[in-house]
Amino acid sequence: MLEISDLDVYHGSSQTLKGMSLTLGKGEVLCLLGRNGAGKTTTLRAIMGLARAQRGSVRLDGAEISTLPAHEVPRRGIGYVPQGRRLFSELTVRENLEIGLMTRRSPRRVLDEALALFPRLQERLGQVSGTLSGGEQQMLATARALCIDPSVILLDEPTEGLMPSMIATIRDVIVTLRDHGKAIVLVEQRVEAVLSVADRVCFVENGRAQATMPVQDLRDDPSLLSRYVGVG
Amino acid sequence: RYAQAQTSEPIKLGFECHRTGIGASYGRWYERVANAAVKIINDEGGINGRPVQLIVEDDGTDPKRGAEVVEKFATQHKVDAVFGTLFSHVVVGAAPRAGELKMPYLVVSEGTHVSSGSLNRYCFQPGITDVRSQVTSMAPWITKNLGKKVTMIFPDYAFGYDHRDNLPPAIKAQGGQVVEMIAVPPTETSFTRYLPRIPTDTDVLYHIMVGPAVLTFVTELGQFYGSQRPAIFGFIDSVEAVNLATPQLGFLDGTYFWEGMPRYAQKDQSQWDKLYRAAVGVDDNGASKADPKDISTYAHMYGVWETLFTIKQAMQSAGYAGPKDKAKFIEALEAIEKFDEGRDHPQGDKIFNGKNHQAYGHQNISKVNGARMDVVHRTSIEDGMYEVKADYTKMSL
Amino acid sequence: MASVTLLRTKGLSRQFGGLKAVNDVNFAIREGEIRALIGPNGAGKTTFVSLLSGRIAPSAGSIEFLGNDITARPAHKRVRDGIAYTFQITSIYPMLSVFDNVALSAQSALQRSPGAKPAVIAAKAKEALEHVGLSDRLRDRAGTMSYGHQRLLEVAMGLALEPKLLILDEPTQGLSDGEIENFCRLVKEISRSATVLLIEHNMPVVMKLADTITVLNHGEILAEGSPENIRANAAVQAAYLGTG
Amino acid sequence: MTASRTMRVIALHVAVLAALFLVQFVLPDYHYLAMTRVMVLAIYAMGYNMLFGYTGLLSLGHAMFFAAGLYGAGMTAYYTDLGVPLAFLIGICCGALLSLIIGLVALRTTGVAFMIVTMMFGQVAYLTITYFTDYTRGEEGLTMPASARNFDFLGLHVDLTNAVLRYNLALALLAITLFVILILVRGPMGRVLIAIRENEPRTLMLGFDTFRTKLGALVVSGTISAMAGAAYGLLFAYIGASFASIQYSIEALLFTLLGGAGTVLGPLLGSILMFYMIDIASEYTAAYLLVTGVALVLLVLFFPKGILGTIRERWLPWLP
Amino acid sequence: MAFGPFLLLATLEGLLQAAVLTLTALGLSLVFGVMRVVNVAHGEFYMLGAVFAWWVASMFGMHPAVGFFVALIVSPIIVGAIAFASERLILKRLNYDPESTIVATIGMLYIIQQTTLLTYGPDARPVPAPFYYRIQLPWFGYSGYNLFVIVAAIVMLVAVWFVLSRTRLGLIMRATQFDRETAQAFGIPIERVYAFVFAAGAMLAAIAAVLIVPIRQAHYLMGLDPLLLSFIVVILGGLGSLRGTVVAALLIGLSDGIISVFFSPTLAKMISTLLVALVLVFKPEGLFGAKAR
Ligand SMILES: Nc1ncnc2c1ncn2[C@@H]1O[C@H](COP(=O)(O)OP(=O)(O)OP(=O)(O)O)[C@@H](O)[C@H]1O
Ligand SMILES: Nc1ncnc2c1ncn2[C@@H]1O[C@H](COP(=O)(O)OP(=O)(O)OP(=O)(O)O)[C@@H](O)[C@H]1O
Ligand SMILES: [Mg+2]
Ligand SMILES: [Mg+2]
Repeated sequence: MLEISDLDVYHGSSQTLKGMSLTLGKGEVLCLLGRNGAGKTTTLRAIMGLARAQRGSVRLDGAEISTLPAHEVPRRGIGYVPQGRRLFSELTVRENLEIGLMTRRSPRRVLDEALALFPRLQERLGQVSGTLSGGEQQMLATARALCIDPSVILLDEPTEGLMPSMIATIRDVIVTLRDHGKAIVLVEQRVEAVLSVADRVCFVENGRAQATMPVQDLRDDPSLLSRYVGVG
Repeated sequence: RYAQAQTSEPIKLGFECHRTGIGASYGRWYERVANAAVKIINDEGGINGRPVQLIVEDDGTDPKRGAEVVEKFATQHKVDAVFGTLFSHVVVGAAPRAGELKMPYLVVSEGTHVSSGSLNRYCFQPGITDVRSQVTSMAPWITKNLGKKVTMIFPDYAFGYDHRDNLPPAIKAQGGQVVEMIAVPPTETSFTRYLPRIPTDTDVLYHIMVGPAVLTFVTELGQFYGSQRPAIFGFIDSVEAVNLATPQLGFLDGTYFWEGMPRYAQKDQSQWDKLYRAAVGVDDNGASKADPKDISTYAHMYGVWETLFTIKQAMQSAGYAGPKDKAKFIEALEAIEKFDEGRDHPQGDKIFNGKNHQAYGHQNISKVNGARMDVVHRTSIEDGMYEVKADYTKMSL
Repeated sequence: MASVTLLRTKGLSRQFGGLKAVNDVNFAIREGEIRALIGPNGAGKTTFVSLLSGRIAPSAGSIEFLGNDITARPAHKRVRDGIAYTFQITSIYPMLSVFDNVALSAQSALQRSPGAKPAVIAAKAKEALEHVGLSDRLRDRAGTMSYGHQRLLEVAMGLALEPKLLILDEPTQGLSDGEIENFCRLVKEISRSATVLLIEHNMPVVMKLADTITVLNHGEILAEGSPENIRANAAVQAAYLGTG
Repeated sequence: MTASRTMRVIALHVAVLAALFLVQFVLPDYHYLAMTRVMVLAIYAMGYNMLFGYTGLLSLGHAMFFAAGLYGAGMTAYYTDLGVPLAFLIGICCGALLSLIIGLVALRTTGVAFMIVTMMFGQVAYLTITYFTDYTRGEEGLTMPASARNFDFLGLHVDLTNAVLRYNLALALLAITLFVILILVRGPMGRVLIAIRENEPRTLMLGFDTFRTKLGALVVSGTISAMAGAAYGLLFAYIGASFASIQYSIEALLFTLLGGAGTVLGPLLGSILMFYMIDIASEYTAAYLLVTGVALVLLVLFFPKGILGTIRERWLPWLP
Repeated sequence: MAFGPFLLLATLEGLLQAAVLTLTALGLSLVFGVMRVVNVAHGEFYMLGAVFAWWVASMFGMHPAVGFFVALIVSPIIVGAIAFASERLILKRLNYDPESTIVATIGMLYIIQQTTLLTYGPDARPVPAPFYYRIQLPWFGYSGYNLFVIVAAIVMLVAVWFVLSRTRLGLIMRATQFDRETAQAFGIPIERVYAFVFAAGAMLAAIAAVLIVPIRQAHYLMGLDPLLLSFIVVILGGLGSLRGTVVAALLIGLSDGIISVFFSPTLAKMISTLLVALVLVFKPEGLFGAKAR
């Protein structure tokens, strides 16, 4: 349902994405792996229209979205959990979530569903989000993206800075979402975390998709890892 | 027309004008007067057979720019004299540069900076009487006709100080007393809260305000007092360029103003006033002929006219031929003793003191009568005389 | 030498409104060790080390460093004493070059020995960048680097301070597995010349590096001990590891 | 960094100063006087830039430091017979002292609060001058007596009404300022200043006493501004309250932003440009500020970091 | 005059100033809070509000009240449109960079001010008050219109407060101020929000100006004072705090009036300015600010 082909993105004179292409189907988890600076975040930003592509296309259900103004993209149903959370830090938890709801005029039900996934947030609705602990902030960032009732969700390193038990929670959430038929792009550094949730894995290197494969291949042949991301 | 001159190179006069800044209302009218006077001078063959060219530079009513403008006149435009400045701080800021550049600098500012001797030999004020003299000549009439206990409200600014320093002694000399002096910061835009400081036993309220907030001042005075008020005497500066027919000003009815030259054509209007009005384009109500809503700064701007004709007079008597004759020009100015009433001096005759470079003339006191003003008293020149200590002629040229 | 206490806190507490983020913590770290500080999100780890570094002031308790009471000492003086802190939320100079970022640290370190030449500063800065593997990006503007590289830069800035105690707040956050391996090697190396206090959620890293682990929960010390002990500790499993 | 780069920087600045020295032989009279004035104002702007451009502290009260120098020197010359050189020194000291006091108080704030607090202190300074009108003659100001226009210094007779002398005095002061600033910003202090501008909490946690550094920057900046003020009052023989008004603080900001904040030569370029923009435009229209306004908007659209700032960003990264 | 009445008058005047100041400052605070733009031209929007009020009022000269109320609607709309256009044409292209926007808004200040000078002229011109009613107190008289201004300002304030804290628009504006990019990623059209905010800020200033112009006259240089005072109020109150803005405006409005009961005016101004500055020094985040930024 999401199809990216041949994206070029420049930052000033340096080219960050060099012909990035990806496809993503309904109910699928695609995981992007790659070294620091490979261009994973930039890919997600390009999908969201936050980084402008000089060339190439991004299609959602066949419709071109790379030419839309950035604020139109989430309204088409793409939820984004940015790297580093980027909450509206002086707004309360509830207000952060309301911003999400506003985007698509989502019904209250969506909010309840999101909160059901993160009971911790339920307790802290009135707290100013900037004072939440790191883990709580990550939950809020994810919940906020869910509030727009997306069909595609982009998660940029959602487990960063989380304690092990929380990582497990996030993983469960991702699985639940997939089971609800959402399409998910997950950027992750931790390979074991990836192996347990992803359907397909895409190795990003130097601004392009070096190889894409079913996750089974990776399980079968761990040497692939060292080949693409230099991990032994 | 300029046939008899050895050269038809124009005489260049630098007009330092408040085109912008808080003095802009005055500047605009000063410029109109200057143009009218120069036109007459040129129509009559110029000065010493040479046409007069007016070069206008805006000083933004700012002393720093004022000094720069004088420099520019002296060194770039290479003018023969500079004239026109009104606001005291601009005069004081620019005067040293005029002195050092040996540039005759004729101001129309009323300030006492020229007459008190604090500037230099190149600075003159031949077109308008200084505030000290104005105040001195007003005091007897005020104490005699309005009352002996005077409260004064004045801007906490150069112009106000001339009043602050000179009114109390003048009133005292007449057996009166200044009971309260209220200095209002120059940045003030609202005055109501100063009004309670006016002592209740005040006979006369003496006010003098400049700048765009004057109308507010008068309005608020009206709100404050309603119909029970002390006698009020003001300097017209408070309502220069302001239409007296403005509803908020109804309260001024029956109060008195000092006017250098009466804004409304009087019954006994002199032919010179008539001529001057026509030349500048001012109607009998002191407004622009082109736009009756555009009120002039009539009480002051005649000074520009008279200054220009004074320049002409002095240059002619000095046989001025070019910048090398500047000393002669200065000396010719200093040699002037009086001006006769006439076309060149429509405001009236004047005495000129060559030592302190200041002219002394008649003053008018007008009463507001239903949105116009009528002169009720005209002072004699002697009323405004005081002992002059300054002597610029001792300075080198 | 290994038994010298480098830093000690007594009854250290910090409240935010009604919340006791750090509550009566008695903590000591020996010279030369690598100490890991773990605990659930929101346990108060960052708050605790912020107290140590002087970024925030304690509500109660005292801090002793090398035998001196530094509770009231301003933060920048503590840095000069040798307590360096790398931020959990990346805090670098995004508009300056990578080199300048680290050169600033080196310059600060050399404040202690005045009369330092620019050349010395440059050399120290380059050395620190070498350590973290950023030496090929000297001239890049720091803000344009990817997040992971910015984290490494942050560590390099800590290193160039030549601290006695280096506090690393979740340094591996955002690093790819490959970089983490390098990073572990780096920490080992640092620990030869400095004491390291490491906050981490990445358990493999903690297990591999730490000599001792302190577990914080609800602002209090829940457990302290060797990696094996901690892994086996039931309370820690319940509060933190989830399964174990 | 490298020696060649240092050479290039020194060469550039020497060249600029040499050019300013040489143009005096060809400048028409008016521009000669104008440049004298502009150089003094440029010193003021350079002092301002020290604080704003390098340290990132936006002050809207800098006119008070200029005025401290102006009045410190001017009042001394007007009321005492200590002599002009001493008056000049006293002016500078007034500025140094005032900036130290203001710094100790105002630097407790940061960002916009700092901007507002300095603006208010500036207003207080302005009001103080008008309050003591008996001595200062407030807005109207004072003109220097003849004794302050001629004096003997180290056996030399100095005549301040001499335009050539004034030009070269101004140039000398400019040169001194330029090199003081160059040395400061290229040295270790400069790096810390920039670090404070970019990320103050981090700089504190790197072990720098940011308060003291900022205070140092403010005092240097205030003192340079005061020197410009003292020079202005003595060279041009007028002191007045309008120099302490907020417009003059904004002027320094404008010069700096126009030329390029955080570049050594930016304020000089900005002062020259702004002066001539107004001077030339005013010959054509009373609304010359309209021209200035349009020019500012266009400039900022095409040179967002100021002229030199943008040049440095795009072409000459070594520019200090 | 006795002390009591004197104080009463100073208080009334202070309230009037505070009322107008609050509205103006609120506009500035909105722009600064949401866009992080130090809008130096804010005072000029205020001035334009007054000038257009004069213009409208002199066109509808039948009865002062008609002219005034038409001006109260038309003038802010024109000013808002001008602000909107300048945001689109200038600020947007600068990407809201803090330093560039200062230069640009100084440029705008000159452009607006000088265009007014060229067209409207240098004179101060009055707009008749919609009604004239003088309240005679035992000690002095006071204008009924002044009280109307205070009430009108309070009504406006409540309206703004409602929008900011109770509506979606308010939430959007508050979210936008922290993180532009993330706001976009949540469907907030920040460009439109910014243009709207900039126009709304200018309109608030214009409304304040229309209210005050029957008391103070329209003049092309009238923008500076409100600009400076608004900045003080915004920062003193604490960024983004509506309550703070009101309290600070009251403080500023009342302080030098009341202090001038005891000292000469210039000294009173000095003291009150110094006091307010010191409040900021010891509470840099403002009276009601969350924390220093
Ligand atoms: N705003 C920017 N300006 C210039 N270069 C940029 C910018 N943002 C990213 N880059 C460059 O683009 C490249 C890719 O960055 P990106 O953030 O997409 O990497 P990433 O794969 O997400 O890395 P990480 O795992 O560290 O988050 C990096 O080399 C970075 O330097
Ligand atoms: N300035 C503050 N105001 C209010 N509460 C705060 C503040 N700073 C931290 N807290 C609260 O204190 C608790 C401890 O926070 P801290 O950041 O120390 O946690 P942490 O252990 O570092 O968590 P994480 O692993 O998620 O980074 C949290 O509940 C947090 O919400
Ligand atoms: Mg990334
Ligand atoms: Mg933490």
